[in-house]
Parts: sequence; C-alpha cells; structure tokens
Amino acid sequence: MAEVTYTEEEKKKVLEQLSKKTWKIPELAKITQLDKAKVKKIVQDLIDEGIAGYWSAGSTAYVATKQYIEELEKKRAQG
Amino acid sequence: MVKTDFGPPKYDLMLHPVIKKNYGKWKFHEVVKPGVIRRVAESGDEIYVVRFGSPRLLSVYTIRELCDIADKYSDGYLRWTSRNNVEFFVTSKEKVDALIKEVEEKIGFPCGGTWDAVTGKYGLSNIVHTQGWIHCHTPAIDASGIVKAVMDELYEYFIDHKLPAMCRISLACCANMCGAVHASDIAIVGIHRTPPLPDDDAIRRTCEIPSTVAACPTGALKPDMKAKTIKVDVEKCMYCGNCYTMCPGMPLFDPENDGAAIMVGGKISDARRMPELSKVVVPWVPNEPPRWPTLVKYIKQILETWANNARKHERLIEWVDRIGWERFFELTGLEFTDHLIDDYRITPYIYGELRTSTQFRW
Amino acid sequence: MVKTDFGPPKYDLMLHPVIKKNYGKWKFHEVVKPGVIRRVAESGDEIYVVRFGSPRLLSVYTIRELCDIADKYSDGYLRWTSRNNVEFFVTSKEKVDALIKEVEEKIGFPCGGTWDAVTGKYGLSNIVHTQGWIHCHTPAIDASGIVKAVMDELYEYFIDHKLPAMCRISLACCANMCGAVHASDIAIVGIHRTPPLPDDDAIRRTCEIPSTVAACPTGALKPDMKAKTIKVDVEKCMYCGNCYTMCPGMPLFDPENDGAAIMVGGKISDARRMPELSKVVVPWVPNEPPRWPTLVKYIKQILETWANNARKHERLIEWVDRIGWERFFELTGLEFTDHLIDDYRITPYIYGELRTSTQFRW
Amino acid sequence: MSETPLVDELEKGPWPSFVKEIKKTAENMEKLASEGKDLKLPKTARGLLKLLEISYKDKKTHWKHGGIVSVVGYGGGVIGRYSDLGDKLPEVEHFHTMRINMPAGWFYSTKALRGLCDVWEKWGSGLTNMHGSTGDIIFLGTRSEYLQPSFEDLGKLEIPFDLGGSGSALRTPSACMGPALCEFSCYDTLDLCYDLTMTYQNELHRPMYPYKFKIKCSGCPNDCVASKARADFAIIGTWKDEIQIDDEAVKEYAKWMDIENEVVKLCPTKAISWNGKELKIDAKNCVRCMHCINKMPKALKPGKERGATILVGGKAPVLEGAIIGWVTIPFIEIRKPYDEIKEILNATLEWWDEEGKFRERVGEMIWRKGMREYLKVIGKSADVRIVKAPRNNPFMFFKKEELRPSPFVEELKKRGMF
Amino acid sequence: MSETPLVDELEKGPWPSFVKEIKKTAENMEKLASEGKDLKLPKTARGLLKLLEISYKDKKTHWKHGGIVSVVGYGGGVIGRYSDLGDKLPEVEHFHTMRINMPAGWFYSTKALRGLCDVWEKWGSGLTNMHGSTGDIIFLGTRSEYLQPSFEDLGKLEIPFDLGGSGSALRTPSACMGPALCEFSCYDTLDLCYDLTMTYQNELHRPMYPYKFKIKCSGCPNDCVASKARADFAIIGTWKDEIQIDDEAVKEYAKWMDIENEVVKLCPTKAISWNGKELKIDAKNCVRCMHCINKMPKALKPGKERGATILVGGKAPVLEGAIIGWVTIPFIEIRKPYDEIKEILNATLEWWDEEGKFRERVGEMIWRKGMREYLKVIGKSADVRIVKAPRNNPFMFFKKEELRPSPFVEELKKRGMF
Ligand code: SRM
Ligand code: SRM
Ligand code: SRM
Ligand code: SRM
Ligand code: SF4
Ligand code: SF4
Ligand code: SF4
Ligand code: SF4
Ligand code: SF4
Ligand code: SF4
Ligand code: SF4
Ligand code: SF4
Repeated sequence: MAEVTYTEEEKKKVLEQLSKKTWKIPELAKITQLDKAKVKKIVQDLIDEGIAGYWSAGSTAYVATKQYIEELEKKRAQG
Repeated sequence: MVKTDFGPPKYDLMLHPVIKKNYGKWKFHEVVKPGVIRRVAESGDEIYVVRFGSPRLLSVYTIRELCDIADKYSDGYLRWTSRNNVEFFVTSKEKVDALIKEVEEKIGFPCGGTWDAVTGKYGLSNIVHTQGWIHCHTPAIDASGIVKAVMDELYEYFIDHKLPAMCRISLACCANMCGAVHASDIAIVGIHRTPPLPDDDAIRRTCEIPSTVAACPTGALKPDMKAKTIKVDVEKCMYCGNCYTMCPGMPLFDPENDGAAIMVGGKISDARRMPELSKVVVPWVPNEPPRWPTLVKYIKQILETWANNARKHERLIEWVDRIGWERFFELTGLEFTDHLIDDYRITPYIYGELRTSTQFRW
Repeated sequence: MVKTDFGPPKYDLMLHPVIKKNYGKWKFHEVVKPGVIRRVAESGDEIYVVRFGSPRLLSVYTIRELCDIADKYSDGYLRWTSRNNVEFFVTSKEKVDALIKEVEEKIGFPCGGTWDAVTGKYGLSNIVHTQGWIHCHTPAIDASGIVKAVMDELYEYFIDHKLPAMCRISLACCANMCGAVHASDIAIVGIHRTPPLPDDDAIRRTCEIPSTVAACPTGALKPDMKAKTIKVDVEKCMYCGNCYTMCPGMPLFDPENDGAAIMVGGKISDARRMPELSKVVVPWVPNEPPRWPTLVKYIKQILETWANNARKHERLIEWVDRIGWERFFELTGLEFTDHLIDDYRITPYIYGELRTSTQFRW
Repeated sequence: MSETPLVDELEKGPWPSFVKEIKKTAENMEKLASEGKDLKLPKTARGLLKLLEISYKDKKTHWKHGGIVSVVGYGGGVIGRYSDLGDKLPEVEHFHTMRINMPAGWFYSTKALRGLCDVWEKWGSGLTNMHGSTGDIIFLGTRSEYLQPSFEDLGKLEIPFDLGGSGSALRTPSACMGPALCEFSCYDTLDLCYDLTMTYQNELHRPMYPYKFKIKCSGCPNDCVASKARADFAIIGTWKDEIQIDDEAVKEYAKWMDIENEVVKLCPTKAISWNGKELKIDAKNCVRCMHCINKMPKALKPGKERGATILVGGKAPVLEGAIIGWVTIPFIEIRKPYDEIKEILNATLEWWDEEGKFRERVGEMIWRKGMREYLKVIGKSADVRIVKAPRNNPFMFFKKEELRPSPFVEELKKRGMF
Repeated sequence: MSETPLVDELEKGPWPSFVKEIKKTAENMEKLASEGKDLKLPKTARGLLKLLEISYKDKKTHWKHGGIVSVVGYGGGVIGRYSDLGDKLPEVEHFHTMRINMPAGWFYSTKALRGLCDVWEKWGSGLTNMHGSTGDIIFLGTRSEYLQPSFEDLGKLEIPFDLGGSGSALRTPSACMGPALCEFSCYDTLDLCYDLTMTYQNELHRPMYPYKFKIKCSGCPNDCVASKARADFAIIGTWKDEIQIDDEAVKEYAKWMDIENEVVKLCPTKAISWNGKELKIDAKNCVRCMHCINKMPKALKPGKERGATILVGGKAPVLEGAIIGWVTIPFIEIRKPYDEIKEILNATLEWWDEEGKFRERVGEMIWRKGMREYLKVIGKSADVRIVKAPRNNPFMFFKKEELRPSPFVEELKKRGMF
C-alpha cells in the first residue's frame, strides 16, 4: 500500500476540529474535506505525538484532542 | 518507548508437552466420567482432561491456587474452555481422582460440565454470562447473581450426565446480548420496559444530539433544537437502550419494571439440524434479588420439561421441531401471549433465505 | 332504472340434480382413468365427473358447442375448475366414453388433467395464466402463446397419469403475477430488464407525478419539479413496472431485453409439507415467438428431471427438501448465478416467523 | 400466404389452440353479420388476430393504459383497453373487457351459458376467458359505448349475471366445488361464497378502498382455490377433533397399498401408525395436513368438529414481496348466517380502509402495524398457532397498563409522556 | 450483622460463588496491604461488594457511562467505568476494566498466569473474569492513572501480555482448542487465530472502523467457539470429500450402540446407512453435520480434503436484529501463510470501512447492499451453497453489460441514463 502523506496545513485543519468535540473519522474527513486515509494518518500521528487521543465508552470509538477528552472524562466521572 | 502491538503470547509457548507432541494428531476421545475426558493420540500417548466449573469472576488468589494445583498435577499447564470452565491435563489415570479431590476441597470448584455424545448422556455446562451490576452501565438485571442462583438449582446436572442432549444456557443483562443469548437452548436476557426519561441537563453537557437521535432503531427520537434536548415518542420506543448507550442523558432504568425475558431454542452447532436463533417464550420476569426465585423456577421448569420429554440427542429446538410450539407451551405450562409474536419490522429476515449453516453437498 | 347489485346467480340454481340431491353427502371418489372421476354419495348415487383441457380463451361458439354436448350427456349442466378445465357430469358409466369421443372430435379438447393420490399417479393439469399480448398493457411476454407451446410439449402428461406427484404450472406475463405464479411448482413470469425511459410529454399530459414517484418500491424515482417530469436513478431500478402502471409516460418495454424468468418449488396445499413460495431458478429467457423454444425446453427439462427423480407423492419442493438445491441445479443442468440470491430488501420476511399454514395441533 | 404467419404457428400441436378460438369466432361472426345478424363488433376478433401478429413480430404488447367509467353507478368490473395501433386496426381501437361475476364453484346450466353467449355475441368480440385468474367470466373486447347495453342485457337474462370486481374494491370472491362434489369439504364453501358476495355487493361494485381485497373459500387444507396464496382473506375448512377412521375400508386399501411407505412415512408429524392390522392416528400430533385422507378417501375423513382457519394477507409480490396468508384465526365455526365471519371481515375492512396507505394490501399493513394490533382489531387473542415460532428478538412493546406502579412511571406521567 | 446481607445470600449453595471470590480478594488484599505490600487498590474489592449490595437493594446498576483514553497510542482495550455512588464509595469511584488478549485456545502455563496475577494484584482490584464473552482476560476495576503502568508491567512480564480490542475496532479473535486437543479439527485454529491477531494488531488497537468486527475460528462444524452466532467473520473447519470410516471400529460400537436409531435416523439427509454389518455414507448426500462422527469418534473422521467455510455477519440483535452468519465462501483452503484468508479479510474490512454507516455491522451492511455486491468485493462468484433457497421474487437487477443491444438501450445511452 502506498504511504499516505499530508501537509502541515492539513494537519492543522484536523487538529482544529479535534479540539471542538469527539469525532468519528468519516465525519472528520467530511468536515475537513480530506481523504479518509489521510485523516486517519494525521489522527494517528497526532495521537502518537500525545496531542490527540481516542475516546470510547466501549462500543464505539471517537477521536479528539487530549485536552478535550480529559475535560469530557471529568464531566463523565462527575456524572 | 513503551512496547506496543506485540500481541498475545504465542499459543505453543503454553502447551503441555504431551499436547505439543501430539498436536494435530489426536485419534479419539472418550468421556471417562463426568468431567473427565481421556484423549488418545495416534502415537499412543494419552492425556486426561479434567474439567471444573467456575464462577468466571475469579480472584487473583484463586488463580494462584489453581496454578499451585496445576503445578502439582498438570505439569504447570491448564486452560479455560469457551464456556469458562477450567481444565487440567493429567497424564496418568491414577492422579485424576486426587486432582478432583484437591480442586473440590481447596477451591470448591465442582468437576463436571462435560457431555458424551457417544453414549448420548449429557451434562450441563457453565452459563455464559456478562457483567450485570458488577460492571456495566446498561443492565436490566444482574448477571453473576442470577447465574449463581440458577446453577445452584441445576447443580446436579453439571456434575452428572443426566440430560438427553446438549443444552446451553446463557445470560445477557441487556438486549445488547454480550452473552450471545440469541442462539442458546435456554437464555435469560435483561430487558427494560420503560422509555427513556430525557435528562435535559445531562444531554446538554455530555451528549451529541444527532448521533443519539440516529441511534434509535425505531425512530422514536426527535431533536428538540430550541431546548437543545431530545424528545421521545413513547409509542415507538421498545426500550432497547441504544439511546442510553450513546448518551447518559437518556436513562431508562426502572427497578420495578426492568427484568428478564426468557428465550429458548437457539442452537449453534451444525449437528443434525441447522443453527437457529433463540425465541422469546416468557416476555418478562421481575427482578427479585438476591436469588430471583421466579426466574430460577421458570428455567428449571423449562429444562426439566425438555429433559423429561426429549429423545436422546434431541436438543431443545429439535424437540420442539418434533412436538411443535403448541405442545411446548402446553407441556411447560408457559403462556403464549401476544408479546411473543414478532413485530420488529427492522430485522433482516433475509436470513430466511441465506443459508446460515455449513451443511452442504458437493 | 337499471337493475344493479343483484349479484351472480345463486349456485344451487345450476347444480345437476344428482349433485343437488347429494350436496354435502358425498362418500368418496375414485379416479377411474385419466380425466374421469367417479363420485359416490352416501345415498349410493354415483356420478362421473369428466374433465377436459381448454385454452381458457374461448369463443362463444365453442361455449355453445360445449352446451350442446352437456345437454346431450350431462343433463344440461357443466362446470369449470379452478384451473380452467371443463367438467361434465355423467350419471351412467356407459355414456362416459361416448362423451369423451364427442368432445375430443367436435371440440378438440383432450380428456385428462386429473390426478390420483390414492394410487399415487398424477396427471398434469392446465396452466393457470393471464392476458399477455391479448389484452394487457404491461406484459413482458405473451401468455396464451407460451401456454400453448408448453402444453403441446407436455401433452402426454395431461392425458395420462405419469407424474410422481402433483405439479402445478403457472404463468404470469409480468411481475404483478396475476397468474399467481408466486406459489407454483413451476412458474413462468414475464420480466422487464430495462428501466423506464420517461416520456416527458406523456408525463405532463397524463400523469400525476407525486403518486408515480411514490409507487416506486425502491425509491428510484425523483420528481423533476422544474421540467415537470420524473427522473430515474437507474441503479436503483429493478424494472418492476409499477411506475408504468401508474403513468403511461414511463414505458420500459424493450423487445430484446424483456423475457421470462422461471421459478420453481412453490406449493399451496398443506398436504404433508407447509406451503412455500416459488423461487427463481432461471433469471432470464428471451422472448422467442411464436413458440418460445428455449423457454419450453427449460420447462420440460425441469419437469422431467423432477419426474424422473422424485419419489411418489413428492412434489417439486419436497424433492428439493430431500436432495438439496445443490443437487437440483446439478440434475437440471441449470446454472446458479448471483441473480438468484435475494436482495429485495423490502420484502416482509416476517413470514419467516408467522405461520403460513393450517398445520396445527390442539 | 396467411396474413398472420407467426400466430398461425400456434394452431399446430395437440393442445387446444386459442388461435383457433379466435379464428373460429372471427369466421362465425363475419359470416353471421353478412347474413344480417345484429352483431355490433363482427370484425373485432379478426382485428385481435392481426394485432397479435404484430405483437409477435415486435415482441411487445400493443395495448395502452385503459381507464374507463364502467357502467352507470359502478366503479369497476371493466378493464379499459385501447390499442396503440388504433389507426391501423380500428377494429381493436377499443378492446375493453368486462368481468362477470361467476356462480360460486363455476357451476353452470347450459341455459345460463347460452344467455351469456348471446349477450357477448351481440355486444362484444365473441371472445371470453373461462375464467380469469380471480375467477370471473371475462368478456374480452368491446367498445366503450357497448358496455352499458351489455350490462343491461346481462341483467335481463332469464338467469341474470352481474359484474365482478376490479380496481380498489372487494374482488369477486371464489370457492372450490366443496360440498357440491367433494367429500372432504368441512363447510359449505359455495353458500358462504355466495352469501359474502351478496352481502358485499356495494364494496364489490364501488371501489372505495386503499387497494384490492380478495376473498376465497376452500373446503379443506388441500386448498383447491389457492386461497392461501391468492386471497387477502382466505377461509379454509378444517376440523379440531380426530380423523374418522373406517377400519374395514382401511383393510381394503391394505390389500394393495403400501401404507407404511406411502402414508405413515409421509405424515409430517408421524402422527399416524400402522401395525399391519390397525391404523391409528395420534390426534394430539396430527396437524390435519390431509395427506392420509387424500390417500385413503374411502377409509378416512375429517373429524366432526368442523370449521375453518382464517389466513389474512396472501398476495403477489408487488410491492413488498409475495405473502402466503398468515393464520390469524386458527379455528372458527362457520354457521349460517355467518355473522362471526362477517364481523371479522367488517372489522378488517374498516381498519384497513381507515389506516391503509394508497396501494397497500392488508397483509402489508399488518406487517407495518404488527399482528398484535390486527388481533386487537378483530377482537381475537394471541394463539401460538399464529406463529411458526415465537419472536427471536426481545424488542417487545409493553402497554402502560402492563407496567407496575413505580416512581419512574410516576415521573413519566408527570412529564406528560405517559 | 453483615454489611451485605443480600449479596451474602449468594455465598450459599453448591455452585462456586463469585461473592466468595470478591470477599476472598478483599480479605487477602486488605491483609497484604496492612502487611505493607505495594498494592495500589487494596480496598476496591470490598468497595465493589458494598456497591453490589446497594444494587441488590435498589434493583439497578450503579455504574455510569465510561469513556476512557486507554493507554498511550491505543484506542481501546479498556472499558471506562465510574460509579454514581462515588462520593459514598470512593474506592469504586473509578472501576475501569482492561481487556487482555488471551492466548489462542485459552492455553496457559502457570508461569504466565502468575505473571498476570502479580500485575493485577498490584495495580488493580485483584478481580478478573476468566474470560470475557469475546474471549479476553478481563481485569476488573482500576483507576485511570493505573492503566498505563498496568499495561507497561504486562509488557515486561517474562511471558508478556498485550491489550485486546474494544470500541470500533477489530476485536480479539478467538479459537477453539482445535488441533491441540481435538481429533475433529479440520485446520489449525490456534495458528490461524494467532497469525490473524498478529497481522491485525493495528486494527485491533486503533479503533478506526464504523463499528466492532469479530473473528472466530472453529475447527469443525460443531463450532465450539460459537462463531456462527458471535463473529462477523467466522472461519469454520470442514471438508469436501468422504468421511473416513474405520470398519473395525464401527463393529466395536455396533456391539452396544443402537446405530440405527442413534445415528442413521438422526442423519439430517439420510446419507448414512447401516445394514448390521457395514456402515455406508453416501458422500453426495452427506452435509457434513458431524453427528455420526460425534457419535463414533473412534470409527469416523472428517475426510482428507480439508479447509473451512467462511460465514460473515453473525451478531447480536442490536440494531437490525440478530444474525447467524451467512455463508459467503462454502469452501476455502486454509494454508500458511494464510494469504487467501487475509485477502478476503482485507477486502471485507476495506469495503466496510469505506461504505459502512456509523454503528453498522458488516452483516447489516451486506443486507443493505446485497450479497451480490459483497461477493464482488471479495472476488467470489455465486454458489448455490450461499442460499437456503433461491430468491422468491423476480425483482432482480441486471447490469448494463448483461443486456442485449437494442434501440431501447441505445436510447437510454443517448439520454445519458446508461
Ligand atoms: C472445550 C470446548 C472447546 C474449547 O475450545 O473450549 C469443547 C470441547 C468439545 N466439544 Fe464442543 N466444546 C466447547 C464448546 C462448545 C460450544 C460453544 C458454546 O457452548 O458456547 C458448542 C456450540 C453450542 C451450540 O450448538 O449451541 C459446542 C458444540 C459441540 C457439539 C455439538 C453438540 C450438538 O449436539 O449440537 C459437539 C459434538 C458432541 O456433542 O460430541 C461438541 C464436541 C466437543 C468435543 C467432544 C470435541 C472433541 O472431540 O474433543 C469436546 C469435548 C466435549 C465434552 O465436554 O465432552 N461440541 N461445544 C468447549 C467446552 C465448553 C464448556 O466448557 O462447556
Ligand atoms: C376440481 C378442483 C376444485 C375446483 O373447485 O375446481 C379440484 C378437485 C380435487 N382436488 Fe384439488 N382441485 C382443484 C384445484 C386444486 C388446487 C388449486 C390450483 O391448482 O391452483 C390445489 C392447490 C395446488 C397446490 O398445492 O399448489 C389443489 C390441491 C389438491 C390436493 C393437494 C395435493 C398435494 O399433494 O399437494 C389434493 C389432494 C390429492 O391429491 O388428492 C386435491 C384433491 C382434490 C380432489 C381429489 C378432491 C376430491 O375429493 O374430489 C379433487 C379431484 C382431483 C382430481 O383431479 O383427481 N387437490 N387442487 C380443482 C381442479 C383444478 C384442475 O383443473 O386441475
Ligand atoms: C384479468 C386478470 C388476469 C387474467 O388473465 O386472468 C388480471 C389482470 C390484470 N391485473 Fe391482476 N388480474 C387477474 C388476477 C390477479 C391475481 C390472481 C387472483 O386474483 O387470484 C393476482 C394475484 C393475487 C393478488 O391479488 O395479489 C393479481 C395480481 C395483480 C397485481 C399485483 C397486486 C399485488 O398486490 O401484488 C396487479 C398490479 C396492480 O394492481 O397495480 C394487477 C393488475 C392487473 C391489471 C389490472 C393491470 C394493471 O396493472 O392495471 C391487469 C389487467 C389485464 C387486462 O388487460 O385485462 N394484478 N391479479 C385476472 C383477473 C380476472 C378475474 O377477475 O377473474
Ligand atoms: C465484557 C463483555 C461482557 C462480559 O462480561 O463478558 C462485554 C461488555 C460490553 N459490551 Fe458486549 N461485551 C462482551 C462481549 C460481547 C459479545 C460476545 C462475543 O463477542 O462473542 C457480544 C455479541 C456478539 C456481537 O458482537 O454481536 C456483544 C455485543 C454487544 C453489543 C451489541 C452489538 C450488536 O451489534 O448487536 C453492544 C452494544 C454496543 O456496542 O453499543 C455491546 C456493548 C458492550 C459494552 C461496551 C457496553 C456499552 O454499550 O458500551 C459492555 C461493557 C461492559 C462493562 O462495563 O465491562 N456488546 N458483546 C464482553 C467482552 C469481553 C471480552 O472482550 O472478552
Ligand atoms: S449485556 Fe448489556 S448490560 Fe450486560 S455487559 Fe453487555 S452491554 Fe452491559
Ligand atoms: S430505548 Fe431504544 S427504542 Fe427507545 S428511544 Fe431509546 S433507542 Fe429508541
Ligand atoms: S401478469 Fe401483468 S401483464 Fe399479465 S395480465 Fe397481469 S398485470 Fe397484465
Ligand atoms: S420500474 Fe419499478 S423500480 Fe424501476 S423506476 Fe419504475 S417503479 Fe421504480
Ligand atoms: S379444497 Fe378440499 S373441499 Fe375443496 S375441492 Fe379441494 S379437496 Fe375438496
Ligand atoms: S392428516 Fe396429515 S398430519 Fe394428520 S395423521 Fe394424516 S398425514 Fe398425519
Ligand atoms: S469446533 Fe470442532 S475442532 Fe474445535 S473443539 Fe469443537 S469439536 Fe473440536
Ligand atoms: S456427517 Fe451428518 S450428514 Fe454426513 S453422514 Fe454423518 S450424520 Fe449424515
């Protein structure tokens, strides 16, 4: 499979969205108007860099920035 | 950096030497007595597999005790079955009874849970089950407690081979059916019976409204854009809890009205008859902790009615195939109500046409 | 004022006197030979019912000739069966052969079409069919012509009892299935294979756009509000012709691509096995007027493969139940293609659960 | 050379030829007309033949959509038909058919038939279908202006005939020969069919429903009018008690019949047994499939506690797929004046009329709304015999009344949700 | 009196008690902690017991939605859980579980197990499930901050363990004991399961799919891991040629077994026969149901031409109803390095990833799109073994390429519709 590449600008675009809410990848691809494979790659790189993270209640999974997730977790823990 | 993606230990690291040696070269097996299976390899080697019931929820201290016993009798190897029973491997017949004695005395796990198609005498195995009030956020019933209560009552069937055919009992604490009760001879499934009561505050704080609305299979939900909340059309709601899974602001728990439905007639193996989904035969039994007497009574009644009437090798659905659902309800004394008539229009009944079996001709 | 709502003549006005006398008091019947059924009443009276094949499309002149014969042999009474055969009632055995001779010579209708469960020897009856190019506006095939071609080829089975079980053949010239081919042992159904070509002019002149759009079961149609016409999503269209039924501006006839599908395995009676819907086994055969040789060959091939392989009383679907669809395709030499896998998502497969039979226990 | 070489091919072969019927009609009518008989459409049969030849050449129909007003006061019974070759073949420019309600069981006197022939020779093409798939007598081919006089003449016959159903109406009910000839019949199919036809004359002639609705009556589960597959409302004779056995007659059959293989082994529930001397039927296991009775009509007959099963929803595949009728009432007594059956029919029709969508058959509506609701409509309670098997999912609805009182329920009420 | 009278009731009776397990854990951990052992959560097991008592009283769960970040780089393997009684029972305020990928077939050495116990005694509640329904080892109950160190410690064990799947990911594949212990196994279930698990580590740990996807491997049609019902992708061993018969061993069974009634009569296709001396199997009719083999394991075994059947779509009823997997490939050879299986899996996953809706299982998607399209995706042609019966409606789609050239088709093209 061909290596997926992307620009810094595209990465920024994704990151911007990730700080707003928890996303499903296809949604994120739609709103950023980027290819799904590209979005996946960007998100995984952001995760590996410790900037973004996955979030899941068990059945389905989402992605967002670490910061957003931590806040969400706090809210959930408090009920 | 932390090591990731290294996967589970490779299976062959943890096989008993006799198993490793005879891997793929087993000749036959023989059920010596309930709980004890003798396996003979082409090489002439033999091994006794000894099975014990377990509550599934295990303390690390119990696991260590099991390890001690395995070190003593089983050369340091043991396994679990797909129905949460523990198995030891003994190479000499003489040690079998000592092993059984030690497990029963020290750990309190009963030997049994096997069956023997050869003689046509079947034991009851463990109940596959789920989290319930131990861990999950959507259960309508507890899991472990009901399993304990049912197995106490059916204990004699576990430690002996007294049933005419295989009978798999499963439990799932909600309609998500993590216990895969949708294809079990007898199944207990937790159900809610009240629609969600939207908690506007929680919805606003923690939920994504569009995906919650979209999660409802019957279209019972509508976004209330102005109030930033969700409206429920209670007529359309069948209490599946999907909305609650998506959004904590949609609780539908009602202790008085949650409870269990009982399903029967599922089957997975392709032995004789093609696989079948379980069917609801009791729409609702209330939650009666700690020992759910009504539910336990129903399960026993169904099991024993089947056991007393079925022929050898005739699983519950095969028995019903022969006698008809009319007679099933008559013999078990259960009532057929209109709840039991399918009206879930969303189901892909196309499987009425697509084969669900490996039964082929060439 | 003109008399209305007076209904059909009352049945008892037109019953043969022996039938009237023994109404509801028949004791048994006996198939004397192909086409001739002896019926004996509790009173001891007997009557011979003699059956003849008919093309269904009858001239008033032929009907008058039948009346002449009925006056002579049948005391002025006769009937048609539910499969368009003609029956005469003869009270003395001696007259039976003369009647047969006269009908066959004067009218050319063959005696036969009966079957005899008692001896397990079955004749082939008439083909239930529809209008085709004689009268309808939506056919993909002709009806009468195909029926004639098929019955010519299968004639020997009509006049004799040579089949192992009942076999009902039906034909419908389009998917509306007026011939009720959806539950026949062997069925021919006309199908289109091209989407409608909207005729904008005709649509504007003669159609109500919203109800035409709504008539499409797969949602392939969209109103084109500006152009006041209808757009077709050809990917979604399965050529059912519903839109054309609603609106003449949606023709989908293509002489080169219209044709027939063949279905088998339907069954209506509750004898032995529960009823079943017919299944498509040949997705398409072209229109080859005037005698449709390919289609006729397929039908004969299916009928005879079944007849040569089935056991006594084993209807086509019962035979397939026993041998499997794999073997059906192998023996008949038909090809299983992906067209035959159901993908019509709209079907109420709930009848997979709802009983479709009078098979009960009490 | 013949004008219709393709169609002529269908005169060949042993099976009776519809082409011959058309030609015979054409010849007779042309001749009679030339002899001065008052025939309105002496050239129509010939025209049909020519049109058919063109269809055979083109491999497509040459009929266009109809649409017709029927006769005065009626909304159905006629299928309008125009040809797209009207200019070339004016004889068949109009080619409407009339559906004439047949007598129950298709029993005729020659007098009645001759009356029908006279009318159609005069006003129509002289061609018929005996019978249409629904059961009607079909008069093939006439012009708009002759519909009314045909109808009036039919009404004036010594044995008068009325129109059958078409359009969004009750369709002509039909019945197997039942007690008239058949020893298996568990109720009087002809009488019920006739009675229902008369009761619903208005619904039959004035199409006011969402779509068509068909009733068929079979005297036993052999279902010789295919009601399970072809009727929205099928009434099929059956019984509840044991099959009646005549031991002597069994012995007669045993002399030559392989009872073990042909009867016992084919019983779907193995309810019947034969020890070489005595035939026994385990009534609790017999599902009344008819097989053993069919095999030994002299020895076996249906029990004495007779009635019918009602199956609702049978239909062809348009739109939501074909349905074999669903059992809704496993057993009902059939007794004159048939009040119970009519109550159920009325409730069904009213419900469907009220809530059915355009072009939605009653079976599709039951599927949409659930059998539970339909049972409520007809005032029947659930019976396990309605299902092949109970539901395979736990997605059940519970009514408010079924719930236990609780704070949660209170809250639902307080919030106006309950 | 006990603090937990209701739950205590479940210590009674002969079946092993999970309550005893919890209490045993609580007691041990409290003791060890008081002895100074480095246990992070010595009070959690006791806390669980108290919480459970409240649930038993209230008849409802006291767990709230989780939502968790898992460990660094992973998106699953952890189910977050918080209690709504956090203020009252801070010991169980957090009670997350970790799913640990078990070894294929659930075979363990005591060394491996002891390692697991050590980790969970230190970082968790000391409670486990052996095993979860999908097959994982479940570590029940820890706090968010201990997830990462637990994971790291697991990786450092002499026999290291990794996390399993959760969320919208590939889930932990499982396998029956297969060739390790079972003479019926038609392929190496453990090796295939392990190989697939390793191949798809990324898909397992990083949830990027529309929903969950499960793979299960059973060695024969007995299906001892219930793959038909519980896996989106079930790989079930089978064979194509005749069952192997050892005539001598048959004779041994015949001495005491009622072969006629217990084997021959129960064969679903009557493919097997026994004349008192010889057992014969009509290979053309045998549907490989396993019954005769199950009954006579010493005498019969699967044929030599072995492989597997692939069934796709199995799942529980949420949302569109339960599905027992659909046969998509009736027979496929299973050979290392398993390229063909992986190609099919890849094609399936890609297609579903691309076109699946949110929370749509692959079975539901096949139903939405049609089996025909799925077959194209995996490059397989139609086989009658895919269906129970052919379609019962004529509403077939035809591709443009299947049509004959015609003026009508030309016109469709001209109009841009084709
Ligand atoms: C150990 C285990 C496999 C594993 O990898 O863990 C296993 C082991 C055997 N199974 Fe199984 N089955 C195991 C779960 C299953 C399951 C899965 C489940 O229950 O969730 C099924 C499908 C259940 C269903 O159809 O609903 C299953 C359906 C069978 C059958 C089919 C029986 C039938 O009549 O339908 C056989 C054949 C037989 O009975 O000999 C079978 C046969 C066997 C044999 C005899 C195979 C062999 O040659 O050794 C094994 C010994 C059984 C015994 O106890 O006497 N195994 N077996 C599982 C034990 C679970 C337990 O602790 O009880
Ligand atoms: C005359 C007719 C009823 C009528 O009112 O017109 C009729 C008459 C008889 N039927 Fe029928 N059946 C008639 C249409 C049907 C139909 C409807 C149809 O074909 O559309 C069916 C259902 C077909 C289906 O299941 O697909 C039908 C399924 C049966 C059966 C069930 C056979 C089976 O094995 O499934 C029997 C039992 C039997 O074979 O004896 C039966 C039995 C009989 C008996 C023996 C009843 C009796 O005691 O007299 C009659 C004589 C049959 C013979 O020819 O030997 N009749 N019979 C119909 C003759 C049609 C024809 O001309 O061929
Ligand atoms: C004349 C007849 C065929 C025949 O040659 O025998 C016929 C002819 C037509 N049928 Fe039919 N149907 C005829 C019996 C049937 C039957 C069989 C039955 O009633 O037992 C069926 C299948 C059973 C059912 O009702 O489902 C039948 C199912 C249809 C359908 C599909 C209905 C459905 O819900 O699936 C249509 C389509 C429609 O209504 O738009 C239809 C529509 C039509 C129309 C009116 C065409 C149309 O779309 O407007 C046909 C007019 C043909 C013409 O030009 O004369 N016809 N139609 C039958 C009526 C004669 C009679 O009154 O005796
Ligand atoms: C832990 C476990 C039950 C157990 O006690 O063993 C489990 C627990 C949950 N399952 Fe499950 N499922 C578990 C095996 C299953 C199985 C059985 C299987 O995999 O063989 C099924 C049925 C098969 C299937 O996948 O269809 C299953 C079908 C579901 C579903 C329904 C999915 C569907 O498409 O029908 C849900 C609902 C969802 O995903 O929203 C669900 C959701 C859940 C969640 C994550 C609750 C939720 O909605 O977020 C549960 C978390 C419980 C908790 O607090 O720990 N779980 N779940 C099982 C996983 C343990 C393991 O990894 O070994
Ligand atoms: S069945 Fe329901 S309640 Fe039970 S563990 Fe699964 S998701 Fe939770
Ligand atoms: S419980 Fe289920 S049916 Fe009811 S509103 Fe929620 S998602 Fe819809
Ligand atoms: S089957 Fe179709 S084409 Fe034939 S008569 Fe009926 S509606 Fe017309
Ligand atoms: S032919 Fe049928 S599927 Fe095609 S557009 Fe018309 S109504 Fe729709
Ligand atoms: S349905 Fe029954 S009663 Fe009516 S004719 Fe057929 S066999 Fe006789
Ligand atoms: S009627 Fe049918 S089910 Fe009843 S005994 Fe006879 S063959 Fe068996
Ligand atoms: S599935 Fe077959 S191979 Fe695997 S353990 Fe069960 S019986 Fe053995
Ligand atoms: S495997 Fe099953 S189908 Fe094949 S011969 Fe044995 S019992 Fe019959």
